[in-house]
Amino acid sequence: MVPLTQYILLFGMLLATAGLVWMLYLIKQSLGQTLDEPGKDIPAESGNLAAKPAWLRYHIHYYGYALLFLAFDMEMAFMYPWAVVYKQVGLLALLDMGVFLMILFLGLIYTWTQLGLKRQ
Amino acid sequence: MELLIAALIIAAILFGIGLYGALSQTNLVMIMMGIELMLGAAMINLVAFWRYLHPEAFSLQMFVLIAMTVMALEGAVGFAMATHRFRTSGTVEMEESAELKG
Amino acid sequence: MTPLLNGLMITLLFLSGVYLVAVMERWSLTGHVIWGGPIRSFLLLFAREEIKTRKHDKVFFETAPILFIGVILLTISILPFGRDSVIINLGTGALFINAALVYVMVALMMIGWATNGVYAMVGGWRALAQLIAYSMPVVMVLTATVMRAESMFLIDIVESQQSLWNILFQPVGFILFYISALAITFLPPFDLPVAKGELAGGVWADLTGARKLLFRLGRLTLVLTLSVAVVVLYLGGWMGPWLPEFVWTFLKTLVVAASFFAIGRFMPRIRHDHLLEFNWKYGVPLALYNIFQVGVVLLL
Amino acid sequence: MISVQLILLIIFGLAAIWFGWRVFMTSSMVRSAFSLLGSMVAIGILFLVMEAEFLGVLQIMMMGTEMSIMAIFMMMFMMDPGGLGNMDMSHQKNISIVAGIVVTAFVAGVAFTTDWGIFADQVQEPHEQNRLLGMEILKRSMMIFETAGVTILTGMIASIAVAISIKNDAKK
Amino acid sequence: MKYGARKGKMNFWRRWLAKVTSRELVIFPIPGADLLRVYQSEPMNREARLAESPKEANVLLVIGDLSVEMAERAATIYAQIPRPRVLVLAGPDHLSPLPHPDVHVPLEKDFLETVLPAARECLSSYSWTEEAEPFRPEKLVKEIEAATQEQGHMHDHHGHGAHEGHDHSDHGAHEGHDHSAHNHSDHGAHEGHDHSAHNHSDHGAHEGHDHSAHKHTDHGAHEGHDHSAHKHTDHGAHEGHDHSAHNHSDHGAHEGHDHSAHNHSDHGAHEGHDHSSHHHEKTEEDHAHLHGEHSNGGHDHGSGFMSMKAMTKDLTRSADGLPMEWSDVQFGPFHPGLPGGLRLSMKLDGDTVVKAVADRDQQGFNLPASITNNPAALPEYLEAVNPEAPVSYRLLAQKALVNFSGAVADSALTIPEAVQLEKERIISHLNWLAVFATTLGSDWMRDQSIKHYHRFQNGTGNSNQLSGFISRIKKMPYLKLKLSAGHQNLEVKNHSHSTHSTPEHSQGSHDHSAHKISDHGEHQNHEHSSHQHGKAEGGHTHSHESHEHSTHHHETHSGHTEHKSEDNHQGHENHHQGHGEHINHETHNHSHGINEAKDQDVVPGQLPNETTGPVARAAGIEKDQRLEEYVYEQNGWKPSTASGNTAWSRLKVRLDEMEQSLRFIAKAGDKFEVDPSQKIDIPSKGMGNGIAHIESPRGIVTLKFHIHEGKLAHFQLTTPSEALLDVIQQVTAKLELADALTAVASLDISPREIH
Repeated sequence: MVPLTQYILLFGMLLATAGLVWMLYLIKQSLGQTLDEPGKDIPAESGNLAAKPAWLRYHIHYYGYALLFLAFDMEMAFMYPWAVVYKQVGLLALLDMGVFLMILFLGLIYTWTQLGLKRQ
Repeated sequence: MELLIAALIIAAILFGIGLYGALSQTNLVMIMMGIELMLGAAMINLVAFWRYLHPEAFSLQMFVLIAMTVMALEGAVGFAMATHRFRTSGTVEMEESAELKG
Repeated sequence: MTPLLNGLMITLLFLSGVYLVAVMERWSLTGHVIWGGPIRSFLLLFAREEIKTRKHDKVFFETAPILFIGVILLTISILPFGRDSVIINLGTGALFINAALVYVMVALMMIGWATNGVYAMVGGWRALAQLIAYSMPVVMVLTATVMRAESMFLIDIVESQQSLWNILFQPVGFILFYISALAITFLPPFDLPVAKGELAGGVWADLTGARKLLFRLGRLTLVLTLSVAVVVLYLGGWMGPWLPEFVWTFLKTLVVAASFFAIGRFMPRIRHDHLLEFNWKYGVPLALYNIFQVGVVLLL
Repeated sequence: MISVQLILLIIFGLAAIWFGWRVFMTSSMVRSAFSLLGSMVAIGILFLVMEAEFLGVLQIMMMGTEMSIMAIFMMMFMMDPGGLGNMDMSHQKNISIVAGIVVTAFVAGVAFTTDWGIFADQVQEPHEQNRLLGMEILKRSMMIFETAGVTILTGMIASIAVAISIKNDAKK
Repeated sequence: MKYGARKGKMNFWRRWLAKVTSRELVIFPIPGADLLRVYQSEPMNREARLAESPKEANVLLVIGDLSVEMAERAATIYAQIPRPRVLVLAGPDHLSPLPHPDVHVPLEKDFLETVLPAARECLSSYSWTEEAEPFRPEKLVKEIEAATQEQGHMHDHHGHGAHEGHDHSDHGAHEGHDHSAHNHSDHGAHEGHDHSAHNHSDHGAHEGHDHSAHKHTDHGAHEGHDHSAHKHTDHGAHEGHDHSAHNHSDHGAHEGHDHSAHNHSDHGAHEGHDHSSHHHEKTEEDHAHLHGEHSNGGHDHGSGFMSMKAMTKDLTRSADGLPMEWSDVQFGPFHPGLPGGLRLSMKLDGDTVVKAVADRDQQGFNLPASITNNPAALPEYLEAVNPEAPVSYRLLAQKALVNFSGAVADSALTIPEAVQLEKERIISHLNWLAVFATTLGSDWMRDQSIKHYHRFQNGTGNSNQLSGFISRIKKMPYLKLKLSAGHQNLEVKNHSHSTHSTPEHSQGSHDHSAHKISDHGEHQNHEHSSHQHGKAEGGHTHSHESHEHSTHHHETHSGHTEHKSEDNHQGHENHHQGHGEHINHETHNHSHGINEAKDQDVVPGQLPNETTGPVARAAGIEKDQRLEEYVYEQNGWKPSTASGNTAWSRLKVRLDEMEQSLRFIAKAGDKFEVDPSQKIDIPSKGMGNGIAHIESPRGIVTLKFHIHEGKLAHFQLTTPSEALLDVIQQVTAKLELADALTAVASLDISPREIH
């Protein structure tokens, strides 16, 4: 199967899913509309009337991890092709990737020492 | 041939949008979004060149990987700067920080 | 065997698998095994009213359920049930699993934001914490399996376990992947985004009717998908004596899924800062060690 | 095949452009972050259309996390992240628009006028590409790859050193 | 089903759907699953299950009678349940504002048996009807309207940030007015203009207005949001009340002080609140001064550009130095992870708890006339109002009556009573464990504890299986690590506790607040202090009747002391009324005032003195009423304590206590026959006091009353849960949300005990 056909197939599946979901909604229409009542559309906050929208400035306490992740994430961009040819190349590949990973690992250690790996 | 042209045009438009964003936004994070769009456009160009001109030259794909790395690092450092600025001056607006100095 | 029959078989197995997973889930929640339960609860959700919360983000509210269930279906469509019974045999299958499953958490974040309730929003941002926590180890241990198979074709990865299953060849990798799989499916003890006792349902707290139904179905499918992934990557996929390939994949999958739910039933919920901490302080180094070990063994 | 490719290219190109435009048009911060995600995913699909499978999948995967993280930083640093009171936070609009259009026109002109030479219509299978890319990494551009490693390390150290507050360390 | 059905007529497909889905009942119990369990005799059967959020449920089950506020919240829940839905009332036949119930059953054992089929019938036959009508109680409608116009307010302020200067000026104009309820609205409006894009302040604006609107109409108005100003007065008033009841009126005043100090130190960020405090007590020149500084503030971002610095400069710095807004989130009263009816209002910084306050409903504990006229009926009454610990309360009342009538020499526990108590302890702890396991998210633990709970309730409990279960919990992986959160922030608490004893420590509480506020926190402190006095006054004026209560109490106390002559009771009595006075330190060995005096830095130092029961013992405080009882002494009984004061230690102490009780029962044998209603004759004339202490499962319950001419003149019931409410803030501060909820659930607070 030509790669392009595969991608078209995958994308088609997404569209098909959307279509099915849409049909589900359509069938659900046959059960009648939602009766609108005061308070029904307000998010459940265990009995309290949460009148305000919840969209406030939100303090994320794990941004240390997030920053580290952004940088660390790139490592596998190089790792997958490397892994494919690993056996073929042999020891050289091991050394290369060893150096590379050690370099990245230093970054992890540094973050650790800087208390980046905890709730801020 | 028209494939390559199409890809380049798309990349050009994206680059233009990114530039507009980077210039017009007053907010550090939004500016970074503009920059990321521009980088994306550049990557489209690279892939297009690889695909339609030199399919055998994988240094081009390597180049795309590097571009992606740059994008991620730009993200990391940019967010870090935003955090720092927000902690010190309570804002990530570029203009206000300018008026802070003055 | 004709491809048509193949497709039919896969579909049937898939559907029955989802149903069995639903029964298991009910067991893990209430301790009862009710064979008719899933049908009833799905119909119940279907018969309820659709409630859209006030000031909700319409775009996300509509797209998130579709994205959620869509990416899960994509993932399971590239997983091989048998040597020649895989819907789409992707050249970068091993990577594609990750790429698709990232969007599970993205969908959770979107819906958590969209409903504009506090509990849901906290759950959504917890989902991101979970994503940041597990994705690094997952990626690395997958690399190790690719190293052994010299290819990203999932079929090749299964074939590479002809001599010895990966669970024995790289046990560390298996453990990491298994835990991360639990985290991806946000089953207990990793059900942080939908925590019942803490957030009263979290990102799902404000969903009713069809959208809730979609998320529930998608979650069940997700559990099945991850079980198949564990089987394919570490338990030698379809390999096994006497029985046809489908059956082996299916049985192994059910066992893995059951183990997922069992663990969830007997463990307290993990704290999300602990999850992050453990994954980065122990998970990542262990994954590195795993790669190194596999590399050395492969060179010998 | 070519025609199909062209159609897909145009469709997803337009998608990428539209999402990219939405990024700066919405007042809800999270929306703009996720629009950027949409644009990046569209770019990844463009890679797939151009049969660079590894790059495409990689792009889709990376951007998923990166843009979500962007969303949380938006949540932290923007006032009114929900965009309920729609305020506009941009300046020097006209200059920027002009600059954008000019650059676009220039690059497009270059694209049209240049003679791109011979046009390749065949590429290797995806798995073959992966192998070749791996070889590239390990052979010719090995130094580039290691340098990338060092760069990433620098990036990590820089971002952590800047972001984690010293006051915080002192207290804990 | 007028308010519960979906609109439309039954066709075949709908009828089928209704019939199938009616077999699946998802119950949302109000006030909570723990109270529901009390009325069940076996675990929930397989066709009904409990909902985690109202959007998931299709049966709303109200157990017993509810207070006004609770009923309104229940109505909110009912409105949020998607149709088709069934409303079941167990007990009262009507609860406004809830509509007329679809199913109504008397509140008795196993009422669920009758409810389930009825609800199923309703759903299967009336899921769709033509006469379905929207359910719109005017209370709900009013609040929602208020909220929506608040939104409008917010919008036009986003539009143009330029006219802040103007707002300040007319805020200045406002200041000439009198400082009455009108002042609230003024302060609110001013706040709203001050940080225009600042959701909190807009909230403030809304509340101010809303309060001034609702205050005179109905007093249920200020539930649903916490307006700082009300909170202070309420707190001041309530604390004053509380502690004057301990016949230490000035001490009560101090309480009032440092509590308002607390609230302020947390609110210190939003200057608006401080202004409101000025409106209350400050004089004109302060106004002028403040007005000046504010017009400056108006000027420097009067540039028409929406300045974000202006937003963030007033925000508090979090631990990592980021200026963040705090969101007000409510947990409870109907939260699956908390004891039913307990309402926590939290201030969250992201997902970290800045401040958690459990609100007590203010209506107090008033006996019906039938009881006051006939004190002999007290045991049955108390038994009925506390369904979770009936035995303790019945015994308590009986002991007190015996003590009053002086018929028996001493009112010590007999062995059968002790066995009953221990059984109840096991049952209550198991019920708590079920709630706690829900919070933890371990379904197995929850189901097991429910199973054992029902067995022991029915008297068919198997002690070996229970101890096996307990040991498995202790060995559960990761549990200890998860529950040991909260060690890191102990030292913060020591000031705020020590303010209980001496006035000058209020300074201490200030520094404690100052490091929470940002740089300009210090100059606010003075305003705080001057402010608190005003608040304390408010507290006094609010608690007049409580003063005469306390005077009453003085004489009862004296009368009691000549009436009874045993020393340990005397010492204990002191220890329990006037904490902070020093007699009890000598007389009473087990008073943890000693431990506290000895080592300030250890964990017990931060628990308020009134804390008793497992929570106190989990902090290493060996404080247990059973030590006074001869029955326990004789078979060498020692209270089981743990150190650490974390959720884990509380869990461990309760588990140990269950095993202890099992052993006690096994030793004493439970072949006894006690009639629950032993009649105590009350002399129709003459006056005197009755007092009794019982170690209930949650801690020491104290009952004091004064009987005059055969009538109950003064009645005071001190329950452990009331003391535990003050612990909440200390065990949750600075914790992550999940840990905070776990900690609160581990306290085992029973809202039925809070008056």
